[in-house]
Amino acid sequence: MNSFDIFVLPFAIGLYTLLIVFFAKVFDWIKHLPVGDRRKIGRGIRSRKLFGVVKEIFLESLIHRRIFKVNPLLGYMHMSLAFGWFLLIVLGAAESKIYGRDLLNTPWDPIFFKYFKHDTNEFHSAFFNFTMDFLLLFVLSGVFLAYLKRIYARLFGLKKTTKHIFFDRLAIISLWLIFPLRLLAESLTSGIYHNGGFLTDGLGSFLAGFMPVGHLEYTAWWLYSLSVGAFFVALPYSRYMHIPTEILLIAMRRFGIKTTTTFTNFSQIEVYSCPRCGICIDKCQMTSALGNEKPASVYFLNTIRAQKVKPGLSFDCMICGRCEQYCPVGISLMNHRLVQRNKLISNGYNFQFLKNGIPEKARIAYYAGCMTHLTPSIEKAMIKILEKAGTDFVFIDKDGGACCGRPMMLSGNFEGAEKLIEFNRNNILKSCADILVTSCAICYKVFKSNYDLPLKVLHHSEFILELVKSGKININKSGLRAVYHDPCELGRGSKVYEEPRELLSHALELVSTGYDRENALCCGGSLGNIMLGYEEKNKINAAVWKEMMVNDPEMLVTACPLCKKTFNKNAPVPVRDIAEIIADAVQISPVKPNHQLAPEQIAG
Amino acid sequence: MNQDWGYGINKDRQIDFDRNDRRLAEYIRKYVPSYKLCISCGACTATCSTANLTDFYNIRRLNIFLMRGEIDEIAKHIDKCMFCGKCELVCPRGVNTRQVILIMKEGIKKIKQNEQL
Amino acid sequence: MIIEGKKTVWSQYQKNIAGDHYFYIRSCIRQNLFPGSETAFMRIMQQELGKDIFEDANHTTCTGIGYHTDIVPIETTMTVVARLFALMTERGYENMITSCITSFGVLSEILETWKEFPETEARTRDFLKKATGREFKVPKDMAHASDIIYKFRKEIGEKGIRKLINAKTGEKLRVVEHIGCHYSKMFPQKGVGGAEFPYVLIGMIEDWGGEVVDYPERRHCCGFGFRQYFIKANRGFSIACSKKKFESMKPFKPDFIITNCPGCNYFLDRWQYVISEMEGKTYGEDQNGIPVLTYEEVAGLVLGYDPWDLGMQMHQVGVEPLLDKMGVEFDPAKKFLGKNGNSLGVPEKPNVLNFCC
Amino acid sequence: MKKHVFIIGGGVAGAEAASQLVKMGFDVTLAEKETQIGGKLNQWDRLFPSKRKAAEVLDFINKNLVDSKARVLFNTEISKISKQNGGYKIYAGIEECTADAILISTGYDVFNARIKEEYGYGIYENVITSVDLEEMFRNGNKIFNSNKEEPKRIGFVHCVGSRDEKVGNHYCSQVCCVTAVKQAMEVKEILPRAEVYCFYMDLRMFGLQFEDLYRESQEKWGVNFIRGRVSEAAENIDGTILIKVEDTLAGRPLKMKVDLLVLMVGFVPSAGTTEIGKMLNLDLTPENFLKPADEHLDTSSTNLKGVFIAGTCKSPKTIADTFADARAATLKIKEFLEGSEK
Repeated sequence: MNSFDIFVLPFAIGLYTLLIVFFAKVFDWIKHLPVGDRRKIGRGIRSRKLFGVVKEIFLESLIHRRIFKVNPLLGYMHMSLAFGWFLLIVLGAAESKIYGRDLLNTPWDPIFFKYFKHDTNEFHSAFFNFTMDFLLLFVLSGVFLAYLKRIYARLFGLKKTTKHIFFDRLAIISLWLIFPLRLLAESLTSGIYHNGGFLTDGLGSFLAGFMPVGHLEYTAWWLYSLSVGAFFVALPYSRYMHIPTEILLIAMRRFGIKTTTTFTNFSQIEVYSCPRCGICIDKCQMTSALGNEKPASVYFLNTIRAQKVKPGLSFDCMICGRCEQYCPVGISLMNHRLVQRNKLISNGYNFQFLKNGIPEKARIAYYAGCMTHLTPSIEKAMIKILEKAGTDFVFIDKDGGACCGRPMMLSGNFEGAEKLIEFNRNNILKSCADILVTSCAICYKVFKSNYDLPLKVLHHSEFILELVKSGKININKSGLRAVYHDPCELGRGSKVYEEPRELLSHALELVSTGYDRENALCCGGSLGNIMLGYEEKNKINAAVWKEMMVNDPEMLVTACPLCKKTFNKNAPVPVRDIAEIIADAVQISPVKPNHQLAPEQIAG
Repeated sequence: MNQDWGYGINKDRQIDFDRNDRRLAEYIRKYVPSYKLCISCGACTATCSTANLTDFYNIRRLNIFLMRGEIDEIAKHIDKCMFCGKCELVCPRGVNTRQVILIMKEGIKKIKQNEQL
Repeated sequence: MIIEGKKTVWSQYQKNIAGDHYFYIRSCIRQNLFPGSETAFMRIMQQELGKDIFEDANHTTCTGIGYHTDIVPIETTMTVVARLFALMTERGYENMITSCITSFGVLSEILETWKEFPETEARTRDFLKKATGREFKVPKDMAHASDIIYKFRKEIGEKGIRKLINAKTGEKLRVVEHIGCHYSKMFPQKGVGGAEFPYVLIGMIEDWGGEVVDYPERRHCCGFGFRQYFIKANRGFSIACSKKKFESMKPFKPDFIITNCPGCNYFLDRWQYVISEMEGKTYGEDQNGIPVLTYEEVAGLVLGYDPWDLGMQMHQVGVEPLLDKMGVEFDPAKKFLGKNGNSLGVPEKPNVLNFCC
Repeated sequence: MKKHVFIIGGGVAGAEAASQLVKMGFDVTLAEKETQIGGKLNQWDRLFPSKRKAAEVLDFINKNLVDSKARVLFNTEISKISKQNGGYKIYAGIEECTADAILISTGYDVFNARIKEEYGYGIYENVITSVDLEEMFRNGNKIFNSNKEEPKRIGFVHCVGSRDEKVGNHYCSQVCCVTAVKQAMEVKEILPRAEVYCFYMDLRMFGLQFEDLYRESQEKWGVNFIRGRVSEAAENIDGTILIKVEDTLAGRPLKMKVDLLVLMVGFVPSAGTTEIGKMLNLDLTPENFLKPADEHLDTSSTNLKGVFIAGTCKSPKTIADTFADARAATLKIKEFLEGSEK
């Protein structure tokens, strides 16, 4: 079989360029990975984790399971393109192998197989012809949907699509052409030699009826080769780099590599794994409420990849985590934002004025947090509950204290945050408590994630629930219909979704909104966004209120003092903290106030 | 010339408005428009956790010093901010205080290194 | 500057100054710092103007320095001042003039206090009587010596042999005036021209042919301020005040500074030297400094007195360039010779500031 | 026979009261010492808070007065007033009239800024008053300093002659703060690149929209506010003004060079007010304004029966308050005159 013609060159050049560029990059990435990360790869490859890697690559890179969860049609589109093409390559390789003369055939053999091999009359060729045509149709359906998505994004559950850079456009145009051109080329060939399946042969015969297929065939194969070649050349510089990179990412993640407070090559791999699908644009409230798409994570990652990070975009993000929650690649988007902030700011701090006091000792340490001090009703409710339940507690920051460090961290000043953490940690440990309770979702997040405390850390909603469950307090249920707003730091930040709901269900009727749990909206009061002015925050909050009110609740309950304060500004119904609800609903307790309970009795 | 007099020439406490470097204030006025709205009510300082733990830190006054170009005064204290954001919540005029502080910190670093703002 | 506006203010602050028969109270520090000035004042009053002026050998301090440094209580000050009034009364005089601005301020303050609180006057009379057996009348007229020179400025100008002009170019000399704080800042009505735009020295300069320049820190204190200077640790504040004035007057290029206060004259003069030693910085042309003259010295120069007779060798900032400019003839060799022709000793040469001869 | 009301002073209060009283059916004579109606309002270019032209308001009162056909005596000063048959005899210029009631609306004068010597008004060329600045606005919005250059930095000193016991005025003149804010914005409108600084002790933005004006001045126009009373002004060699003030919010003294210093002069009772008060032996407030019979319940009558007061001869007032006060006085006069008929 003669399997060379000059038109294979664009394809071949493209493919080799791609392979050289990609592997050079991979080599560079791996080489400059932190030592610990490299060791993890070494260990991981030799472990059973590899099976997980393969499974996940199959599910995510080919099937696109996560996108299916966001929108089935969008998922199908991605699956048909990725999985369909993959199968075309696999089967095409198999087909060419069967007809091939050598053990190692050229890489273009399977691609231009039909051009070179006309007499496919064996038994298995019918199978291949049919299957390959079927797969081509499968892929083409995806391409058709991709066209459609550009015109009618809403069908795919998307309000906005990503605005692309030059290489993305080049790549997408060539990608859109590849499969129609393949169809055309194979059809024209089949029109001459009848070596195609139901699709290509059918179309070929049809075209042959009125076109000089013999003359057009050669040109079509040229165009096909050119389009594939162009796609491959553009790929490393376009979003499609995510296709090979994601495989690497999945493997590395499975081997236990994580993003840290510095920008490593693993972070770089995450950046390259972004497919710029644009799902994050819709999830971002900066887009939906303020009409400002620029800060969306997809564009932010673009600037990182292009090494053109600007302070504006870095700080114009609420760190609410909605984009990260829905990112099909699972990129640690919030971390990226903070790491870039860290690189941009001076990181100065001077906390010599913080002097450790000697707190009273108690079984339970209650830390209200800065924001709770601005909402004294929450503080009062908590004290009432703590006293009602007869607990032995100490109010660590009764007279105000140092900030928990989370806001500092959100500003990117990790070093300063570390100092605050160290200070507060010492204070907490000095109280010799077994349980640390806080009313602030922001403090809770940092206590859980960064304090590394050898004691149980509970958000007040979790703590009160335990009090209720253990019968230390009894609460009356009313018929009040309320919505529960998940604070970002408690919900997506700390994965506490059910405890507040369970606790509230003891006291009132919970009404759902379209934005519950993982999908909860940020109230707009975010400490993460440093660019937003007061009016913009208000605007975001007003938009959130609209969604909160869809089922006509009589009250909004939240579990974060900052959310409460933010919601209060535009409130059409009263806003209360979960602690206030319980404090009001608590029955006169049979427990004597002076009777002190062991923490295990209270908190299991 | 190097004789010890037992005293020197005292530095003037007066703010010399015309000589002071007010670039940073101009910069912040441009990029944080809400900064102009400060009415020096002091609510920020009253609620400030740092101000309540130190003798000198006063965010309201730092704002004033910024407007007057007293860069050294700001440099002395600005790193004490814990960034908790309470000041922003209590501000009656909606000044984005955290952004102001962030830019102040950056700006002072740049001025000290003779960089462009 | 709208001069008409200033004239309006000046016209609002004119006080009655006695024309003759004065009882003269000297300044404590001035007799040491610029002794030629008071001598010159007596000479002008008696020889040039033919006035009756008397000074009592028994007169004392007014306690101003002690009073302003919180060492002497007001009752003591009042009694000591009452004694001065008694000396005046005993000698048959009614018009008191002081050489010192602070004395003028202390006396004015006491007279005003007695007017507002007559019981303090009665008590002072009692104290004085018990302590010394003396009695007194309050002066009919109380003025500062510069008020007297101001009053007779035209006569002095007419008698004078030269004007305050650059002898070579004929241009008016540019003069900066500095009024002692205690002259009119306490009681604007007691100073010629008031507190904001005092006229007493301006009147002299204008009549003697010079040009007065107003500069932004004109009203600022020289920095003496008693407490500031007497406590060494506070001197940095004192010198900063003078420096502020020099910096402010610098662009106006003054030929000299005229003062009517012992402390101001001394500190504006000496601090120029200290600033030059500390910072290497001088004011005036060619590291010469800006000469600081008393109004008596200026009057003496106008009248053609010998600069060394006026005691101008006592200045730290050399006056020779100014004298040259004015065309005053003087013998440099005689600068540090006493009246008896013996050397007074020659001071050490400053490191930065020019030192003539 | 129609009752006759004699009004002294044809400013906003007097003119408005005249046309209202005619509408009520009284004979009215209005004596004005100048040649035109409107008094001090003639010195204004635009009014706070809406920045409407003062001329609009002047046109309104002029038209009403002309329409009412009230008798107006221009160039007329009052030399004597005596009681006569339960009414009054007024010697106005060359005329002698009798009246059943008198309304005094002799207004205010601005504080003579020269009294505040340390600011050097009348001595330093670049120190002007708010009235001078308003005149610049009226004369076509040209703002120059003494060198005929556009000022780059302009300072406004609040409370000149107000809240200052040293000059004998311990009271607040009410309208200067908002006027300063208004003028500061107008300056920025004309000279967008100029820096504007207001030196205030307290900002008394008492009117409903005044605070908005203050906010606008900061937000839109970038006007700066420094809390502290300017202690002294001096002239630099280039004729610019050096001011000293304590930045009380920084707790530090401050000095600043300005190209033009505007003194916000306060309200004092006008010479005419003082004169008429003396002539009729009317009670005065401690601030030397004419004192109403009751501070809350009867703010239009005086200690003299049949003599009424309206406008800024009573206290500093805004234009809106002056209108309201004039109308209130007319009702009181009506009540008095109709009561005396019965």
